[in-house]
Amino acid sequence: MSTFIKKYSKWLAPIGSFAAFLLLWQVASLNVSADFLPSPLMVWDELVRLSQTPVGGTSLLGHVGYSLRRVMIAFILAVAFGLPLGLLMGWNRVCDKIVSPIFELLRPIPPIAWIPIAILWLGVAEGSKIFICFVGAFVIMVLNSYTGMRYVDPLLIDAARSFGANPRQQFFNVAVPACLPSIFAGVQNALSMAWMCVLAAEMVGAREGVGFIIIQGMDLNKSSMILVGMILIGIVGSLLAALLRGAERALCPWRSEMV
Amino acid sequence: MTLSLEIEKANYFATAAKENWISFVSFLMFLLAWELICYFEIIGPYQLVPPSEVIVGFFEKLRDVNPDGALLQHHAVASLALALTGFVAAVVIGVPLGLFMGWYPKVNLMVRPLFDAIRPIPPIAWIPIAILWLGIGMVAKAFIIFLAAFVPCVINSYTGIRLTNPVLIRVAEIYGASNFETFRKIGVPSAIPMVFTGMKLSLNAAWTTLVAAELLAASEGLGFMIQQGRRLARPDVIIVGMLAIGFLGALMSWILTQVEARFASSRRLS
Amino acid sequence: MTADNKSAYKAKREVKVSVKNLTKKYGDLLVLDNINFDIYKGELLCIVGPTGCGKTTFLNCLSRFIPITEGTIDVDGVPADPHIHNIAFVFQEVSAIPWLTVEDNIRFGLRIKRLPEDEIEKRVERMLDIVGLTKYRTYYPQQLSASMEQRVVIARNFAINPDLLLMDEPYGQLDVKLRYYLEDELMRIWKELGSTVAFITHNIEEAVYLAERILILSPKPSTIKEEVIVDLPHPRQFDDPKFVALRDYVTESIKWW
Amino acid sequence: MSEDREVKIACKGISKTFHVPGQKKLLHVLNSVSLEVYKNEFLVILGPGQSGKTVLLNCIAGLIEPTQGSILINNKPITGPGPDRGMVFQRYALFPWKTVVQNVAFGLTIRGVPLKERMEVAQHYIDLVGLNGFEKSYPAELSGGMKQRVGIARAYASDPDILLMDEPFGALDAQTRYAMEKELRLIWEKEKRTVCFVTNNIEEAIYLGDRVVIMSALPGRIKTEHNITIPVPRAYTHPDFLTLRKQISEDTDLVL
Repeated sequence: MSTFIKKYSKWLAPIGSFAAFLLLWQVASLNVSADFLPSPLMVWDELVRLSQTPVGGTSLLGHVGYSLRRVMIAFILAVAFGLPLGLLMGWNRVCDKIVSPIFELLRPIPPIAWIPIAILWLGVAEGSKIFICFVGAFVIMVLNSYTGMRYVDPLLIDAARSFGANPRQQFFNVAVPACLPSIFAGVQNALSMAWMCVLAAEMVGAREGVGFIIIQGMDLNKSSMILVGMILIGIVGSLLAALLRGAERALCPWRSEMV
Repeated sequence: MTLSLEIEKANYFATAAKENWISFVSFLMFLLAWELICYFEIIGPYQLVPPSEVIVGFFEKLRDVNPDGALLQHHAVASLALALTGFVAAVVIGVPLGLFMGWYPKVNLMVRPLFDAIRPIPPIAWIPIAILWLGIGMVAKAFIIFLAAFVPCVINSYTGIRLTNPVLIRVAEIYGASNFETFRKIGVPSAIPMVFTGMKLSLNAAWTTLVAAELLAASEGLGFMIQQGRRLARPDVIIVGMLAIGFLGALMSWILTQVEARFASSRRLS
Repeated sequence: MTADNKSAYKAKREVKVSVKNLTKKYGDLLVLDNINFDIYKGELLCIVGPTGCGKTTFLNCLSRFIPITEGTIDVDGVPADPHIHNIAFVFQEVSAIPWLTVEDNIRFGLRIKRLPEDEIEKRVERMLDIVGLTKYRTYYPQQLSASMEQRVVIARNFAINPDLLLMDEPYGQLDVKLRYYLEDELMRIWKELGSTVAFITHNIEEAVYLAERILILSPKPSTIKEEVIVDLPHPRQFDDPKFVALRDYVTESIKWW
Repeated sequence: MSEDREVKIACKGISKTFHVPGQKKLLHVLNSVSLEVYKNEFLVILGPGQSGKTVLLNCIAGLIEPTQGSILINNKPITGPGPDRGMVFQRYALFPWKTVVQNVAFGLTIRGVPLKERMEVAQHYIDLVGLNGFEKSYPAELSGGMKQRVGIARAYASDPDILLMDEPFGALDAQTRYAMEKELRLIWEKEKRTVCFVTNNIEEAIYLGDRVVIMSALPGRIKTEHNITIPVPRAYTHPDFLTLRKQISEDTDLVL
């Protein structure tokens, strides 16, 4: 028995805690009226029902697809623009001086505060939602890659210089690989921020997406629909995070033992 | 002797202080570009106003309740009050819980199920169920903000205490200190830097979630103001609101950093 | 190294710590194999072994940080226990508590031992004077040099008047000239307070310079390979022929490089 | 004996002052140091912890620019770091994301040497330092002694005229240090280069050096110099070794 536990202990804890959570939820739902807190079974039935009958003209999976499409477009753009800018700002003093005043002005504004102006500029359709996710992910991407570059061990740069590496080689062969860990941290944070922003954007005004589902649930006073939406959001969010962690372990094998 | 290498790097960025004029010029260029875009109406007046009008709008908003029915200060106070109550509650409950979870495995086992269920769901996703449970009043918003601020507090206090230098734990153990005494005298003090990091993150989360909640269901607050600005096509009100949100958020973080600096310097946390 | 000078050495000494068939296994990996030795009251014992001889595991067992697989460790005839006995440990890594001043660092152990305040203050003053840090009492560890920080740790450990003071290569990373200075200072404090010290190191010359008696550990699974009495007066000269002979003898017993 | 030998490195009146960021005061680290190093000589620079010996080495490497004075290599002033000088660091400075063989071949990669040739050269020096079998490992998996062997192989592999070694064995335990000192001397006998070796350990200086230059505490300047004539391989407890050690011990400053 003990070897069994040791072998699967990595999975036992999460499964155990999930089972305990379900139990907790079941007990809580018993002594509270159903339209406040439906039991896990009722939510499961709602999930099954929703996956068959479309909500607002789109199937459940369709809604998740809409949200993911918006997140992915914004996320890829944020990494494509934010990563190089952050690395450059961290590496080159002049670039840092040019960009940081504007960046410091916009950074403290939460991405969600951009929703009104985004809708004013790009209407309620896809454009404004992708823009808000982009703003959220972009700021985080720039910040993490900038900090990563500024905290590269100067000893590694000097080691490269001692072999006659020119600035371009120092940047690409040493500085960038050295801050890969913070770049990956930035990528993971940017994706989770984008995922949060798409929810906010969809809740403020949308006819598709997981954000729409939970708002629809609220408008119809169907708590089970809201909970289905929330669980979906939690699962998809965790899957995205797990996907990126897997990518990091694959691309940075040397870190796997250390991490 | 790494002294020399760190100094060289610090000098590289420090001596650049006299190059601040570049930042000043680039900021001016940014404002100028913004002014010109509006002047030549590349983006229409109902969608963007030039910085000059934003400044005028700001002073107006301090005196004029239109169009959203309250002065800027009133909205700001309402938002700050709400965000800070949620934040303080989260710190008072979240930090000790995170510390105990990190130190005592039994506490961790007990709290883990509930905590792991809440964590993957972004705080904003809780807004609908909170409104369903608690109506659209202050209580629902305070609950959502509490949830948003609670998670980072717990995670960072938990991580902070688990990163306690094991040598220092042994220093207490070798003198015969009990587990709780080691927790109090070594665990908690060494977790403090990470606790402050957690507080900064949760302050940020609280402020962001507040804006979201006010966008969806509110009758006052900066989030409500910028939403009204959108409904009434008043970009000046929106931009003033956004800058106010940004400024207050940055101000609160700065205050927290000063508290940490004074706190750390008095306790010399390296 | 003859048998008679060992018995003569042990005859007039009282046993403070006795270790009987100490064995330690991680799973089925044997690390410590049936170790037997005594430490005498007020003795400066040095324990030296080849790199990778399980020195850290040996120390963790001695200080009760980790459970032992077999065997007993008694202090004054009672099974060793940090809650009853005054065991002190100077770790290899500098272990001054960063958020406490020099004097509060020294008070740390005394407070845990729940000593009366006036006794604590008396000892703090004495230890500050012995290690020469009275001027730096309100400094924080980061404001001191590495050697001064290590002396704070030594003062903190001697302050509790330990039954047994374990020292794990405390001067390993310091300048050589600095190490001679701190070794002489350690000798001075040890003589003045009459504590029982077990000094563990990889540096053979350091062991021969400090020790009244040396235990040589074998490679893993380590046991006591040999016992050497160093009957030279302190302070010793590293170029004194008798010192050099002893150093060569111990080096031959350990040499793997 | 030193007149007819070719001078490889010439330091003329090297001084270095740092602006310590945050504090107004200046930190004088080197005080007009003049030094000549001959071709294929194993020179050791000995000094207490804070004596500017590492800064001097970094100046020779071209990583730090001296405030005053000039440094000539083969009678030509240096303008910055260059592949003619390979450096070994106390904190290893290995690239954690590269395997052992990739680390060793780094100098050649920078110079654009084709892959096949790079790997052959790297393999030669990996065998020389006794790391065969670890080509594919990452630095994080190696012990301190093995990491420093990679550092030495990496410096040798880019075929420099000069090897600059900054307290390479400072972080190792006493016995591994003896092993590495013996190893380094053997490697150097096989592949002679001009070596500048910085250390604060007197035994190490006498065991390795053809000549030992002693620096004072901050601001560092050259105090004295000793030619080591003990035949190689040297024994730490040999009477001549011990007398020389006593002499040098008196010359070095104690920095508390």
